[in-house]
Amino acid sequence: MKHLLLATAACAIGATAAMADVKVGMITTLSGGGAGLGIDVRDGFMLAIEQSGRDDIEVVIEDDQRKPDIAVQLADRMIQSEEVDVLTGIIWSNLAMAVVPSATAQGKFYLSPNAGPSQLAGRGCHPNYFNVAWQNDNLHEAAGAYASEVGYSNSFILAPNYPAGQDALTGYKRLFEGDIAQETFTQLGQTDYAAEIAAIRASDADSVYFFLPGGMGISFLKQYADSGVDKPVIGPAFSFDQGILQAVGDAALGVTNTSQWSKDLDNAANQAFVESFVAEYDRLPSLYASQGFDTANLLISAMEKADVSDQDAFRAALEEADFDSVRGDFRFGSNHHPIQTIYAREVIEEDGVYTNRIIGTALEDHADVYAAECNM
Amino acid sequence: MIPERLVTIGAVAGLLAVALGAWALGEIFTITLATRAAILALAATGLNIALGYGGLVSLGHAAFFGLGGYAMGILAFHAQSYTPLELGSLTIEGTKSMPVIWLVAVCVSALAAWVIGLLSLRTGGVYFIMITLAFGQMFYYFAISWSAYGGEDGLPIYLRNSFPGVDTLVPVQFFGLCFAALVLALLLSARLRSAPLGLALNAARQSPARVAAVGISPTRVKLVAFVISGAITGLAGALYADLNRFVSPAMFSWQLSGELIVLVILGGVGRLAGPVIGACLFVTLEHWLGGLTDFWHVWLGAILLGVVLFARGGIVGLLTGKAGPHV
Amino acid sequence: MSDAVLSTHGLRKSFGALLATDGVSLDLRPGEIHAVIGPNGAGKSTLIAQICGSLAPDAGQVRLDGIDVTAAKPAQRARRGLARTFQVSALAMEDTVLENVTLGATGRDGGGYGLLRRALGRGDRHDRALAAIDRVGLGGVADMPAAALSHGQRRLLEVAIALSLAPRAFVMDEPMAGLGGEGSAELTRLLDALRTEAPILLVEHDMDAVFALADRISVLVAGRVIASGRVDEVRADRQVRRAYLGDL
Amino acid sequence: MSAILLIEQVLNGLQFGVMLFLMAAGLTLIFGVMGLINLAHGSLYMVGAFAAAAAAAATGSFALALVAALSAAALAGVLIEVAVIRRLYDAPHLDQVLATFALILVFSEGTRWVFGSFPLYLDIPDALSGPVTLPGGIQYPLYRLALIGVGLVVAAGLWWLTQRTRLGMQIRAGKDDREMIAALGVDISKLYTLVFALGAALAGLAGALVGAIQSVQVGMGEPVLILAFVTIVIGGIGSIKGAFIGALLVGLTDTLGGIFLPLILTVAMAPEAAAQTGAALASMLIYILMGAVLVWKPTGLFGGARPA
Repeated sequence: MKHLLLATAACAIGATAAMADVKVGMITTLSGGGAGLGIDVRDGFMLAIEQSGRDDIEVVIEDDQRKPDIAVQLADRMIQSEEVDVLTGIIWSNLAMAVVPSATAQGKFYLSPNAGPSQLAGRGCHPNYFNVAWQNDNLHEAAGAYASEVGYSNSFILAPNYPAGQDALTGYKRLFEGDIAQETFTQLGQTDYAAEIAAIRASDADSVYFFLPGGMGISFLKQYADSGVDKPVIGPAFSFDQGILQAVGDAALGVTNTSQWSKDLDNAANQAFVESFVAEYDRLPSLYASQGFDTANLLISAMEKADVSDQDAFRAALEEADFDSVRGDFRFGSNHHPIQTIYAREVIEEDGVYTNRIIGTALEDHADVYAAECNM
Repeated sequence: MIPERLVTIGAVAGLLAVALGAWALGEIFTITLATRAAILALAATGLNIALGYGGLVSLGHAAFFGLGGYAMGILAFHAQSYTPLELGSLTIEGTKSMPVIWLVAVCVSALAAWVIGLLSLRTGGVYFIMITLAFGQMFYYFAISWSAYGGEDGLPIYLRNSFPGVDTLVPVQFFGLCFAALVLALLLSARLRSAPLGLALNAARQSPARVAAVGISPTRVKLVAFVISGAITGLAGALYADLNRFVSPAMFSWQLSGELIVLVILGGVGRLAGPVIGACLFVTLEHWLGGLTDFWHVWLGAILLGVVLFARGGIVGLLTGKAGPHV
Repeated sequence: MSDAVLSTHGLRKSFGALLATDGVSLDLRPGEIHAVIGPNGAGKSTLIAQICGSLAPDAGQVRLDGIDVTAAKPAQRARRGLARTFQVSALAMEDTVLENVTLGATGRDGGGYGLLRRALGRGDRHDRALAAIDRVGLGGVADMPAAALSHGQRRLLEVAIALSLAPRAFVMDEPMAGLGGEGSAELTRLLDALRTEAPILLVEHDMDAVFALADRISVLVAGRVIASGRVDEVRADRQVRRAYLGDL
Repeated sequence: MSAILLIEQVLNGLQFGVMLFLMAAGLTLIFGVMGLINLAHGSLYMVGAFAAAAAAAATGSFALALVAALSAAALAGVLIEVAVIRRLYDAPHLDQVLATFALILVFSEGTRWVFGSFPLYLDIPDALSGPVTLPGGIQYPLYRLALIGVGLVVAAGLWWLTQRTRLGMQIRAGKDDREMIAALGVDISKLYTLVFALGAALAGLAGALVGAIQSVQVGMGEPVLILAFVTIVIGGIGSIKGAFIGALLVGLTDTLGGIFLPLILTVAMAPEAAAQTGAALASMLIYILMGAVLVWKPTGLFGGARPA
């Protein structure tokens, strides 16, 4: 077991542990496809814990292999056998849906560093569930809003045919004021987009919106750039993140994407975070790393105010979100999802490395639409 | 060397002892692991009928596992959302009752096994392997894009389904149910092996022409076995979904089909105890190796290669000192 | 001809340009052994495959007990009482002699798909299987796997399985193949006695056995029956001597 | 839908098909000659792509990347043939399935061990980037045209190799009669290693060529492997010609089905529902095609007799 025990031996004997130790179970994707995201969340999270200097947090990290059944099994083990207080780490919505409802029903806190499925924001919300990243629709809504703002009036939109893809297109359409030239669902895991690109070329759209996470986005962007079609492209940050950009290369240059965080965000917490992350891991932090970092800091801020064994007090402390988020202002809405500003970024090349810079604000203090359905 | 009967009884009793021991010690998670092993053993027991007795190398058994899982998921989903399932003019109420869900899971997977078997048994050998694999993938892709039941996200069931007289939320009681299902399946498997159907199936694996020459259609025998096999694996799928309180397209994935074969081979192909021992070993390996290294699949692959190249009888073969049926 | 147990009428089968059987008509009457002989490549195997149902003829008919079974599958023909042996032993090698023969007894009465009873052990099928095993003289090795038998014993096991079907007719494809003198003699005695159970269509290369056993002989050359009749008639036939026996 | 778009989509289907052929040809050759079912063929595809990406990153040359892909995949092929595969030629299919399944585990996790979990970068060479205008005003990426060309050249080369050369004669003889070929004094085990390496190199080439327009990542081989299986089941296992026809059928069905099904469904449904349902059905289309072929011809379009 890959226990990362931060509690030192001296502390374990612990003469003066005023408050009980907090045991955190992190279930995230560390192997197989998509492992890069989990590794970033983990590294961001652990960096914050390390910087806090606290020795009363124990983190148990396990790899879910991006398989829902493994994730459920790990959650069972952490709850039944390790007796953790807080769970976190899951990257993918489908894994979150498999783990979160039963974990919160068993009285554990769950802090989501990435996935934000709509069910958990709306009718399926839970007092012990906090999302520190975004509700899944947020970045898509921002993209729709930004597309309208810069004057696009007719979009070709595409996403894989699975719930997150369907939510993505719904999210984009929600705040986009123009027309939709065509709405296309691709296969999940599809690697060749020649057919879709041909349809884009033939359409009268003035812009393209796509949500194709992971390798799908890499394939799409490379093929799109090579096709000679020159309609401007917008996407959510996922396809333009630090980890993935190097694989896309030139094809991504100049593409607009929406994100609640960027490494050039001008606040002290962020500058310190970027600097220390590079120093610690010798690579630029990604969106996911920033989310992991914020998640850990949220947890630490709550620990400073309340004991985890007093659930109500601890929950109230979490709700306050009294920490310096690397994305600037951050607070929770009534459904424990972020209310935050979402920016538009552009892909640039900087010292031979592909990265993003902020070019505008897409949505100010944006909350998700599901909060109204949530009765806690 | 140990007689096979003793190995079988030992394996089943061992699994029970682990679960009961863990219960006595309050090690709830070990019970969960034992339950997982029992369910995987059940699925592999189903596969063993096709693979071990009939020599049908099915690389698509995840299709039945997934169908069983979705039978549970869909019925429970409609029950927990109080919306009936509309199939054309037919209206079906959802249910949270395990016996009903199991019946549906068994029937649906048997039906699918019949259709897939009918098509893939038109040919044999390597065609059979690829065709079962391809049909498994077809279900996988369909499940991913079928958004009504969660698609790729899968379908969570918030409360475990109910069984009369049992509190299924108590881990050891749910283990009891799964263990009982496993024992019943093993009894059925043993009965099948010694029944005329088993005799004919076993002979059809070795010499289809011989079986036809004595008035038994080898294709029909294999089809019947494939259907029974699929039905048992489907039941396991329904239980697995209940264990995780969650179904997803991952249950249809071809890696899972491959893992089911691995379970059977590790334990001993065509042996009654093979799937049980294989499943226990697999769960243990996954738990321990997975704890030692992120790259445990490399070592699993190495172990598997070793078994295939040097220990064809699997664990049961080593224990009994007898080579099993040649598949 | 109406009393023939098994008959073929104008069986024709071609593979591309090669005409493997060309209008073969034969019959098998109660109580007789009817031998089919011919040089290699004469179409004997193709003929047997068509009679037993593993190959569909291009034209012609196969009748069993007067009923047209041309469209029936091998298993259906076996259930109607057509018992065959194979040129190369087709046995369940991992299974015991008793299991192999019990399978025959089980298949004949359509019980091969049963789940409720035990395959082995007491009962009518068991008795029939044991009787067939004793009849061919394999009683001492009934519990040995077929793989452990000698070649000669496997040939006998083939016959025992056919016998366990309580057949209306036997079709035997070179049962003497690979047997030494003693083995041939033993099998010849056995087949001689079997003709009272059911008539035998015997395809055989061993001429000693053929002349010792056959009531009638048909000679197949290049897919055609060039002569058919009593042993002495065929022996005397000039066409046969020239085409076939001449090169013996 | 305009004629131009239709032609473009047909070209896309064709390009997908010929790349699939590179995979399927190796699989079917290996099965045809050695009777081996190789699940790890997708891993060789991945090895080719990774080798190409690594070589391109080191040298900046796409040509060298292709050389690296071919040699790395062929080398990996020889390695596993000598270490594992040759023990399996006379083994039952089950053993072959398991051992090559084990190889997938080793290759996938091993690659992740060496290259990490992030996708690698591999780009189209400058000389082939960008679109060209075809007669009729069709804009089409030059690189994809090149892929079609490479695929057709490889297909012709394979035909020439198997039908017109001494090696091909040995391959065809080895397919029918191992003893005969051994009696002729040909070292059968060398021949097998050579054929396996050839199949592996073809897979590696496909991986590198496709990797330039897709993402180079662990697990990229398995979806292609399954499509290649569908291809050779349709074409008839062991037949190169069948693999070619099958690959084109699968490529065209998959591409055109994904385009037309949602359009056809809009007649009966709302656009969004049609898009979703159409995509769901399109993902099943090639399997339905496979089922239909099997009902009609159980051993595939160009398959031989019923396999044992």
